[in-house]
Amino acid sequence: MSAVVKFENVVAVAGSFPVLTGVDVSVQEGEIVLLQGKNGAGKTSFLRACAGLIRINDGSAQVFGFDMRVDRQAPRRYIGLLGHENNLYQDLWAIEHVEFRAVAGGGQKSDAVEALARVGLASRLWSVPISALSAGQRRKVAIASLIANRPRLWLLDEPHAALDAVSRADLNIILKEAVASGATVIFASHEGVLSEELSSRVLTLRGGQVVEDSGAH
Amino acid sequence: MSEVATVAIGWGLTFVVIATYSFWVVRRGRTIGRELGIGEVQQSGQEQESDLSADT
Amino acid sequence: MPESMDDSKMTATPLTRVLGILGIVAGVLMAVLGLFISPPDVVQGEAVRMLYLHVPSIWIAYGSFVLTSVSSLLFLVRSRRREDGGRHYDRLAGSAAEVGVVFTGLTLITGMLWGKVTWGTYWQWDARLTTTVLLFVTYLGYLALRRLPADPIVRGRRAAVMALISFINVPIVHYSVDWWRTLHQKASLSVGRRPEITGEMYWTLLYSALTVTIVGAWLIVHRYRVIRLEEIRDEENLKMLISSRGHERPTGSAADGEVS
Amino acid sequence: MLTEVLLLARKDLRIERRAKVALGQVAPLTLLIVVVFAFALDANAPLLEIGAGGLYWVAVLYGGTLLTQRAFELETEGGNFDDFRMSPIKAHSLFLGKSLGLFIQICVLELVLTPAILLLYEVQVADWWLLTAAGVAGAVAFSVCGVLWGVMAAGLRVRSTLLPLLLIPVLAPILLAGSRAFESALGIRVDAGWSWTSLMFVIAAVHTVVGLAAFGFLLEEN
Repeated sequence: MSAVVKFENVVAVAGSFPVLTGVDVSVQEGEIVLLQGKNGAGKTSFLRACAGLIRINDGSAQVFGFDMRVDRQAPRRYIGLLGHENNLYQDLWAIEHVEFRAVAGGGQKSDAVEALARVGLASRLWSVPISALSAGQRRKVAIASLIANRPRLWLLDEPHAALDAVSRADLNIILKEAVASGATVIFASHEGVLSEELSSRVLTLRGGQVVEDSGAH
Repeated sequence: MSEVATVAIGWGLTFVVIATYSFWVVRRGRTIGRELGIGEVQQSGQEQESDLSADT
Repeated sequence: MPESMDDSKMTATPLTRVLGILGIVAGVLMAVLGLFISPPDVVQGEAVRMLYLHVPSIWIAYGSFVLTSVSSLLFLVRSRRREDGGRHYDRLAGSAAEVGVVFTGLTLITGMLWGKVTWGTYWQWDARLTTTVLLFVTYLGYLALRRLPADPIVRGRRAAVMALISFINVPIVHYSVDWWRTLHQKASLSVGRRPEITGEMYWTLLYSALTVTIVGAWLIVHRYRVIRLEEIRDEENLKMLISSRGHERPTGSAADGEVS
Repeated sequence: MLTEVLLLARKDLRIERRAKVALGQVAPLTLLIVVVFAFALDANAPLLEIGAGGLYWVAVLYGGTLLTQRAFELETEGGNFDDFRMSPIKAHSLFLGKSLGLFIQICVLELVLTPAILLLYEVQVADWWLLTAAGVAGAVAFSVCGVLWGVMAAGLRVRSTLLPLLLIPVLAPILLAGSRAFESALGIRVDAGWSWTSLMFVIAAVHTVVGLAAFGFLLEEN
């Protein structure tokens, strides 16, 4: 097993606000890591730092072995990020959006069909503008966009939000399948039981640091 | 407007603009310097200079 | 005077203090020379005295913008190689651009007044005036971009790219405006009326250029140091924030806002 | 790379076809401007005829700035280009794809505006080829500049006010060249219409080179 994410004393600043103030953590391949903590504890920033979307000001950070202070772009092609916001084009149809994301990610249009079917979005909703979908359905479209890209590292910010009970359980199955085929998952969540059932390890963040680690090596 | 008046206005405006800008720059430096506590050190001795000089 | 000496202590060093005093003395001398001693022009009369301000101002303005572009380029090169390198180039770019904008503004004011006397109108759609006004607006935009809060390196790089693009754009603007005016010139007012600058007038102009250069340099140095001070302040604040965030109590504190 | 460019442009145009912002909002707005100019100039026919070329390009400038803003708003709605930064699409393709999408929308805008000035300002076309070439040249130059500066402002909070400030000084030469070329094409002035048109192509070329060089950088830094 190799370390997918390896952070040592990572400090990151967004604007003029220190979002990470010294994160020490290492995540191995095949782990499902749950990030816990209050709003503003640094969960989203930690995910974005893993994705190479924010600059690391101090410390050392490696993702898939790439030094994130030298090249933040290199590991991105292995990573799928699901943000707070769904990043959807409101005026496109669900299928068009997922097709676009699939092709833009280097895949095929057919991946989109598969992915939408996998998240269980009713096929009559595929050709409806995303702006006409419910919050839960939009979340599914965003998750489908991710599935279509088959990432090796899944970074999910509140993936269960807006989903109903059945879909949540279904998402957990999707993630477990992904991990079974060699992926790694890091996700932030407020949902207690469901997340803990999914995760193999829990990190608690506070003030931009990891203060508790259930699976410290 | 006579030629002389126009010339006088031009020179006057230029000097006022430069003086105002210089004053603004110096005062801004002074304000921030005081916030940082550099000012207190400065007041004690004339020969003490801000450590910024090393920077240029 | 003692009051302003005291003021300048914050961003002054002995060298710049000498430079500043030199600037003031030279400025007074320049006014005496330009306004009283040098003779009026045969063609332009008293209006020629405006040129002693106008011409050096645009020199300094152009010089500052060149300085901005060069240091922006150096900053891009340096900060790429080393993540936190070359910040002084960024500061230099910012301070030079601001001083450049001030002197471009002065060029426009003096140019318009000069035009009023010589051409009988404040504004001619003359190639140089038009280019200058566009330059003025472009660098105002640059300064606006610099003012936006962001990570210093990110902001510096963004501003540097804009400075370089703007600089590439200057010849395009100049060329098209120039061409426009030469195609449509109707018995131009400016052609053939340029005064012969010789003798005392020549020396006065040269001396004015030197004076304005001193003043410009003094301003750039001080503005540079003020930017440095601003950065130190921001860094101090940041350090404080980092340490206070690191020690947040479990119950949460004031700094517990949603930022991500 | 070409497939990526087309993919992106097609995506933007598909969104436009659904949302109809360019055709349904911006085009009518610029038409309104053309009408309002007539109010401002007291419906003075000779004056409007002389000014037709210039007023046309002022309207394009305004509409084009709005379209540029729109083109980047739809990307930043959900997050600052995060998905593009995460995807393996090259910054070059993104620059060209966005430019192509914007170019086509500006062309549509011009197609709406041209008959409007012909009818409302009572001008005659002296040279259709020149009119077409100048329109295309202006649209190319505009879209390239717009995308280059649009991405610079995209990540910033005050983009809706900052973008026009940054963009319009850069667009000024295009406005100048376009207006002169149109005046020539409309037979208002007889001079170097083709040279002005080529100047716009040169401006487009310069900004394309700069855009290709700087876009990756700008995308990453905002």
